[in-house]
Amino acid sequence: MTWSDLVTIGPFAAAVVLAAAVLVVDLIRPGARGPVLAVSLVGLAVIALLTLQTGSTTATAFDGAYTVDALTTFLDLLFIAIVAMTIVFAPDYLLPRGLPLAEFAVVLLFALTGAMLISASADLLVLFIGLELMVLPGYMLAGYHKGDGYSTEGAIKYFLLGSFSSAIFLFGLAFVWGLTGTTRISEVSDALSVLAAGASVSPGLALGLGFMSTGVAFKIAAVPFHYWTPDAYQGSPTPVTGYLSVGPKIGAFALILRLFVEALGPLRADWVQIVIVLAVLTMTLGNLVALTQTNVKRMLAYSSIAHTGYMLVGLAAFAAGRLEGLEGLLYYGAAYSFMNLGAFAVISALQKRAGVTSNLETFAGLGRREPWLAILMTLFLLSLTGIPPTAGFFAKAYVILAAVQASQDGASALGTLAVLAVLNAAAAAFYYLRVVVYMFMREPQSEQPALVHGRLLWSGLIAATVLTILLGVFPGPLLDIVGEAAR
Amino acid sequence: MGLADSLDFYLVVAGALFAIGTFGFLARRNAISMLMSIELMLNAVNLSIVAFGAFIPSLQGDGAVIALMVIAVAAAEATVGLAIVIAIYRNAKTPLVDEYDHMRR
Amino acid sequence: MDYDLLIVLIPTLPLAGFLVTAAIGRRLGKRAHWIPVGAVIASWAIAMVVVVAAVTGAEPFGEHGHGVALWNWIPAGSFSVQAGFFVDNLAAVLLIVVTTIGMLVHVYSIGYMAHDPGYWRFFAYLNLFMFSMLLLVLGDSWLVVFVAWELVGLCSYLLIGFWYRRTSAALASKKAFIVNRVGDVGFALGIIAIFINTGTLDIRESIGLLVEGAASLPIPIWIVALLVLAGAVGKSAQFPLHVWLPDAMEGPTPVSALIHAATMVNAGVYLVARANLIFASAPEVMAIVAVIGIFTAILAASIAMTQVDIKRVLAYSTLSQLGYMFAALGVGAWTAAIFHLMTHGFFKGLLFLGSGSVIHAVHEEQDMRRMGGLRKKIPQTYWTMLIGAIAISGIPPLAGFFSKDEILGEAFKLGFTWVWAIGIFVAILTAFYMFRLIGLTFWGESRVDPAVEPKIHESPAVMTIPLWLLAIPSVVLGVVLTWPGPPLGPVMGESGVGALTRWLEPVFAEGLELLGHAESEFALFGIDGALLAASIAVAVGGMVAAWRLFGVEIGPFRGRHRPEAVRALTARVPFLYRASANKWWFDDLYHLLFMVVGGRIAAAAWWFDRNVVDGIVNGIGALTRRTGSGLARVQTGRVQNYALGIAIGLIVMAGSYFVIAGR
Amino acid sequence: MRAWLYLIAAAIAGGIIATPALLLFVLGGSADDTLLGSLVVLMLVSGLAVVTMKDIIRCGLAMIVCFLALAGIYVILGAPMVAAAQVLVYTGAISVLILFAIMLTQSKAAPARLVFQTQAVPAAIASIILTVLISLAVIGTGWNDLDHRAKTGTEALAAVLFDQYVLPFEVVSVLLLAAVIGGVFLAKREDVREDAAI
Amino acid sequence: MAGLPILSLVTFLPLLGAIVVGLLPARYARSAGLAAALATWVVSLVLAAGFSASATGFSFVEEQSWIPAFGIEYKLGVDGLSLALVVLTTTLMWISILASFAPIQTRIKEYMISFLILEVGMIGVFLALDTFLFYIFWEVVLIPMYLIIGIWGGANRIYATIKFVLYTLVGSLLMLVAILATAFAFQAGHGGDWTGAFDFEVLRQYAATAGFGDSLQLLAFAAFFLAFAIKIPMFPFHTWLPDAHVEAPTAGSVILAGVLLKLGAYGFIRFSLSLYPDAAHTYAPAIIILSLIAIIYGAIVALVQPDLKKLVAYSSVSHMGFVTLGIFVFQEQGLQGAILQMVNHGLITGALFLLVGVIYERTHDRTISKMGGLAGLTPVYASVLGFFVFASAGLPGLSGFVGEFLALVGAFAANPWFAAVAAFVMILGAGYLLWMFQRVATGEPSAFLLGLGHRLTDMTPVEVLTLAPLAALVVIFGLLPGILLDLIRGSVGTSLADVGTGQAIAIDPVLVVIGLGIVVAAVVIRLITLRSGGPAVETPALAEPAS
Repeated sequence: MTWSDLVTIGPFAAAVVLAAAVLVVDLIRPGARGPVLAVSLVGLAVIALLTLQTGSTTATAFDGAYTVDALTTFLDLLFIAIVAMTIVFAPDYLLPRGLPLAEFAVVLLFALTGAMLISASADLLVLFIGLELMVLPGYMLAGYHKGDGYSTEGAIKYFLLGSFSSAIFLFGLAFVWGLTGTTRISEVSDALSVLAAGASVSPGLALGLGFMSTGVAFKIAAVPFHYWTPDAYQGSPTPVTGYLSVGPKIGAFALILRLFVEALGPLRADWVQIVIVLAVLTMTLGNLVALTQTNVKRMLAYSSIAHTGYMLVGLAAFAAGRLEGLEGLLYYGAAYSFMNLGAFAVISALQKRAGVTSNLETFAGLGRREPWLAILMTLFLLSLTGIPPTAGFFAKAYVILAAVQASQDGASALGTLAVLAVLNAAAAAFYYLRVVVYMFMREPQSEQPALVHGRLLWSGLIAATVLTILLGVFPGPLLDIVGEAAR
Repeated sequence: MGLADSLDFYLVVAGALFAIGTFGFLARRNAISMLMSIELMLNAVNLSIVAFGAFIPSLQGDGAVIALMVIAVAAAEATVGLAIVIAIYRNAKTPLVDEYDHMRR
Repeated sequence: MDYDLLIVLIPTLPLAGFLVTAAIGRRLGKRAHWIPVGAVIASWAIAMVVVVAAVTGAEPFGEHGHGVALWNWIPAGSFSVQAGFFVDNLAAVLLIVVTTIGMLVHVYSIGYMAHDPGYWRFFAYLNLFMFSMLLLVLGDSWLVVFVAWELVGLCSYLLIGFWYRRTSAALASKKAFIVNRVGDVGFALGIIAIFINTGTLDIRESIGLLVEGAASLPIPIWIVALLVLAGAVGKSAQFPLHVWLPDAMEGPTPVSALIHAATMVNAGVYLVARANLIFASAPEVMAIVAVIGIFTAILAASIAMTQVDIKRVLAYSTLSQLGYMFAALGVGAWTAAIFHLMTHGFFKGLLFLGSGSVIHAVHEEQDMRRMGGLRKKIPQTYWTMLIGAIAISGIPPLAGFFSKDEILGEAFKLGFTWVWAIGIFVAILTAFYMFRLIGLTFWGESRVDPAVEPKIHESPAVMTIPLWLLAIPSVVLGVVLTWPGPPLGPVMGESGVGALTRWLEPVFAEGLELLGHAESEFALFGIDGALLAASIAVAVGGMVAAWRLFGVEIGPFRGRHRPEAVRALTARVPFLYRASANKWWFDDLYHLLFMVVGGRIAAAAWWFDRNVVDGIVNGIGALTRRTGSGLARVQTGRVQNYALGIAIGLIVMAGSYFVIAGR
Repeated sequence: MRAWLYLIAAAIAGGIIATPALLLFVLGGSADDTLLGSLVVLMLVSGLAVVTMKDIIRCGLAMIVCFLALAGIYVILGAPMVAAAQVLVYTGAISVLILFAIMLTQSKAAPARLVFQTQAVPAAIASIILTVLISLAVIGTGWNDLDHRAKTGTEALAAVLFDQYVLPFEVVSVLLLAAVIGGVFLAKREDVREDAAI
Repeated sequence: MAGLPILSLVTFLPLLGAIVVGLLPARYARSAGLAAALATWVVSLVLAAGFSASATGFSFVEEQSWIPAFGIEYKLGVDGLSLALVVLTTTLMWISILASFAPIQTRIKEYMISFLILEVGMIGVFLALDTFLFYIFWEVVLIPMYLIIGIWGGANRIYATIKFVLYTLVGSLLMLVAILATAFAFQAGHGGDWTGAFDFEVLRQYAATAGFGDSLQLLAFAAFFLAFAIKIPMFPFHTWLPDAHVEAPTAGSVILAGVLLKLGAYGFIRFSLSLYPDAAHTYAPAIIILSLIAIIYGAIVALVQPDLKKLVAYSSVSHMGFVTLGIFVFQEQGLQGAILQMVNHGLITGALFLLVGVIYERTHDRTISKMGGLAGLTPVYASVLGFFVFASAGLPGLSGFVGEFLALVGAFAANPWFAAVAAFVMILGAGYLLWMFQRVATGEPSAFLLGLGHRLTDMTPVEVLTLAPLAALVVIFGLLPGILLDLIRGSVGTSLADVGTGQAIAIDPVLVVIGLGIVVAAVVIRLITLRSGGPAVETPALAEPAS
């Protein structure tokens, strides 16, 4: 390994160091949250700067195992933002429950390293390890409220199914290695393009594809591999849920970009059909089941499944030959992250008082008790619904546009997909707006004194709000970025 | 040529072991049994990887390395998994996973 | 003299009167009538000036009248409606009737409505009506006429329902408006058809174009004629839209006199006369007009025989007289129709105002069975009404005789013998029911409620004077308008025919040519004499018959009311009696058809809306949610189930890849 | 008394393992084949034992056997390093860990109750189908392979590891670190307030 | 006015107002809200004053690149049509805000903010010249109305408001797909250049010259149609309307009927006709049939409504049927009539809802059968009600008549039977309106009303103030429709030029038979269920049952 290698992986390395540093800080000043927050947030800022700095040029390191390009930079920044927001939202929820902040931050930072590794990996083994490095902390975070039955239940379900899917994924990966004889993504795709150019795909490869698709579909919580999502999300501590609903999901999509789009690119024609089917199932089931939920966290879990479906629409459009699909996917990822984090932040803010459930009743009359929280929540929900002028709307419009284009290129299935997507969006409006109904059109059962929320939380919420609105009203800049990242 | 020299044989064995693991994972109720099943599956994968390493020219050596990595990953998973099992056992007072069904629908 | 201004003033004065009264009338209280009455009198005076100018063919009227353009009401591209007035001799004739009777009714109302809380409101409405009616007469664009057409309907609605606390009045007013609307739909479509055909809405221009291009029109001219006729039938309450007029008697009596006898109900006749060329070029429609007219005449007359409400008798008599007019229009005797329109306007107005005076005298009692012997108590009313009765019965030399005889004579001479025959029979009935009315009301011994008896008194001068003023034309108008020679001749300009014929000659000449009706010479000792004799005979016959049954007390003639004979007679023809008494069950029929069945249909439609149209919508929603909760069942909460699901998914996935790869 | 049973069991097991080996030997397979055959059988049988036996402790022991057999196969496949790691990490670390976990989590009631999920049968069917699928795929695929196994010497391994796979190697350490930290946090007993709300 | 972006000003002034209201303490909310609305109104009048009817195309165009990646622009422009509707909006807006002073007592601040944001959306829809921008404003309208119905509505408000939103969303989202598809078709037609792909004027040109592909036209038009038809609402997509109206607060109903329903019709005229002319001609007969059904059906159903608001709501369905009828016969008169009808319906129905609100304020009841004799108790109210009842019944001389009549002329030109069927509503309309008026205003005062005693006061000056302008406009537009006709001449001309004047349309008798079949079926089913005791419905009475 050379110095240039170190420079290239700078951000990643920095993330690892930061995790360790936070650990040390906690050893020095046990239980003090000020330093932890300060160190981690400042550190994240530094990492972000590093990322921007290194990301300015594409470079590869470790003889092609690690590569930095626009996509990496975009994803890394997104991950950093997600983690930062999660850390910002966490204290208000953790402290009343006597949960330490330091370990939380550390584990989260490890997850960050994993995600960054995925986004930068040019080697399938690195990709796999990165994936594990991203999800293992996820399991722990899910069970972070270890004294709580629900939290641990969610954690073990998440863990068991997660590692099950990892095994499946790995098995598929092994077959791909066996058939291509290499782990380097570029070489894999070369070898595959040779294969694909030749006769039909060999059964072994098909098997490998099947296993890998299953594993990945599980990670992004696509139907019918979504079962873990509702339980894990509902059980986890709310800030964690917020993180789980975006971090690992985006990470998994990053994996898809590296693995399917790049490594398995030559086999597009084969896997696009699967993606279309998955998209339909995922959108529809997610929304339909969400209609019947009375617990907002669980409802948002199902809604996150539905959003996976929308992103898959973008992926399908890309696979059908439209670069806009990929751009749409990335844009959607960013928009979705911020609005969803915002929504969960509001919930965890409400749950600051330990013992408060996330059932719909909690929201009754919120418009009276805490108007600002209610208004922000409404904004996030509208954005999730896809009402302009919000980020969610533009993201949806983007993927739908891509789908429409693809359909007019001849992939008529994509047209149906687009229509299904909008019909789903309409149905989704019902359950999102139901929360609004509770907040503004129902009276609270019990008049509780309004809570005081940390300045940190507010700043985080404001950040999420601003982003949600900006991405909706002035999508221009981000469009250029994703455009850059997509190619 | 003998079995020992046929890649297919190893792969089929690996597949069988993988299937066994799957069965265990689907059928056992005890959290730890499920954990063990997963270990079986991972080992099945390892077997296939090592077999590839032995037979696919361009994977000479790589296979072994990958296998080592996978072992490490498996170890990490086991650690976390067992920790979670212990944690939930404290709350639910039972190792039987199908009784952790407070969250459903 | 600037006639344009005068013409514009004729309708605008009442309009101004309406606006002012509506605005401040409430505060004026009992003085509220000054402005409206003043306005109407002024507009009458101006109208007379204009009329004289018009009928004497002074400039700028000349032969074919003079128009005043106001503003472009609807400038919708090719569809442009010029709001404007037009006065020709026909309009002039109508002006005479409308303004004169209108003025008198206004004056009369000062007395009649004196004690009504809605005094000011009444006069406001009356003025609004005058405006609308004059607009109808003067309008020179089909659409303007249609506006007036609807406005008079509105006024009729407002005035019938004037005593809104009476549910019967409210219902009657609504009925009148809606039934009229039925006709109006036809009229509106007719107007559109005219526009589609000719591309213009100017009455004269469009008629001209229609007639010359009659052969090649997008919409056949007979359809146009029928549609216009529908409007006329509605407004003039001809069968089958006659049901609203009798109920309209719920309104105050002056209203009945003005709107439902003398002016508005004549609008239909006026419309057909205006469009005479259209009808002339659609002979089959002419026949329909005749049938409708004469049928209405006999139908209404038959009903009038047995009604006991004094105003309803007059109402049905109005129907039947309008029937005469339509019959005349149908046979092409347009002049006769307009002639009868004028005379009838006066004597029917007189009769209604008289009946109002009677009702007033016996304290709002309208049932003739509780009247009788009022001759002494209210002599002026008695005499004036007697004049009216004689006039309508067609006894020479009163006005009714001339006009009615002209209709019948023309019908006969133009070959519509059946019209003549029925007409003659109706004449008998007319004389009969009129003198039944007189007899029951004024002659014989009083059947008035003893409590009221002593308080009966003659109406004030403000009411009786109009009666007399109406009685005069009822007597002389016939002679005046038909007298060919001196002394009137010179006044009206020399010629063989009467004044009215000559006035209307330019209006109808073309139409008569189209029909090929030659102006036949009047032969006193020929066919005309015979017809004359016949009409006089039947009139007298009807009169005498009435006297025999209901008594009489005129100078030498003496007879007493013989109820038993009446009963015997009705017993002889029980069906006819019940039919007449129940107005041939038309109200019941319509109620069944439109209210009961229609209501059911509407209810069905609403049910359909809630349960089918909306049901589908809600059904989709419910279905979605049920599917959702069904799918939620998959989420059992047990990891192994999830795992199995994943495993199956894995197998399917791998399998499908095999399939895809296989291809 | 019980000891006898163990002996009988061992005998049966030995028989099961020996027969195919002998068979292969008789059929004239190479020594490798024989050894491999017996190891494979041992591995699969013990694997089955892991997922089927009632007493979870025995499951754990069976798993150790299974892993050892696998290590043997690695050796035959010419990957002694992997075999070593297998023995060290699995039998040395993971299995022991699991056994400890078993000790910690065995409530007296547990073994008494039903071992299998109600869905054992569909599970079996699923896994059989899976086996078939994999086998078909494997057999149906022409692997561009040599017909002999290549041995990977230690230095070769090291070369690859520290040349191509240096990054994953280091990352794995991070992964383990993370796992340890998280594991410790989750497993260590603390009195955190119970909070039944979600 | 040179340089000053007056369109943006008129569009976003209410937003500014909303912010101000948000910052001020609640007790100023009313006055601030009214002030903002009035200011917007004034600006819109200034705009109208500065607008020259003779100008072709759009005036005061503001163009600002927004999302260059897709050539999406912030582009506003005004022509006669949109100007008329904007002024209608601003007028109704301050009227309805004034009308909510007394009724709305809770969360007045949020109320005003919702209304002002609603105004932003509505004006934006009328002014947007970029399809994407149009869609955004279109959706912006949704949420405030959702809140207005849901928060300040009646008992069943939540059902009503959710239904309203979902129903509208289904349509509008499909419209979004259509917008994108159109834009892409344009881009594909221009070698992948997005410039102008969402610019209405450019798209118009393209449609006029090259024209979009048939399949695209058919699909896109269908999507647009769904969105607009739901908004208008056309039969059979109308069922959200009665619910929404009944539950909405008075001012909400006023805006809903007065402006929101117009958005759909506006969309038809502006986009559907100009962008997809061929498809428009293809679909026209079907749409005309639906309009005729709506006209008659709405009137018939209105006949038996027990609730004043529902009655007016169904009358809206009937009246808006004239609008769609007028549009899709593709005749000059028809289109002019449709636009006039839009404006007049806005004024008259708005007024009727205000009047219902007035009586509801006093009685807290809208059941017709409980009313009666108001003419004696509250003469002013009764006469104003009567005035608007006749205006709504299309009395000539009042504004309602001209629009309907012109639409009829257009319909007659296309096919006399269309006009014949539509004209039938003159009777039905008079029927349900006068029957309602008779039951509410005439007769002896009902016990229910007498029971209210002194609480049943006549109209207050404020209420008169809210209705007087409407009445004045109704008369003015009745006597001088030229004001409007001159204003919209240009727009009508362009739209007709784009879509091409329609020829006479022959209707396949089979369709007619089917339609009649449906009606008959409904009646039969109903009569059957009637025997099995359906809800008793008051049947109208023309006259007292004959003796």
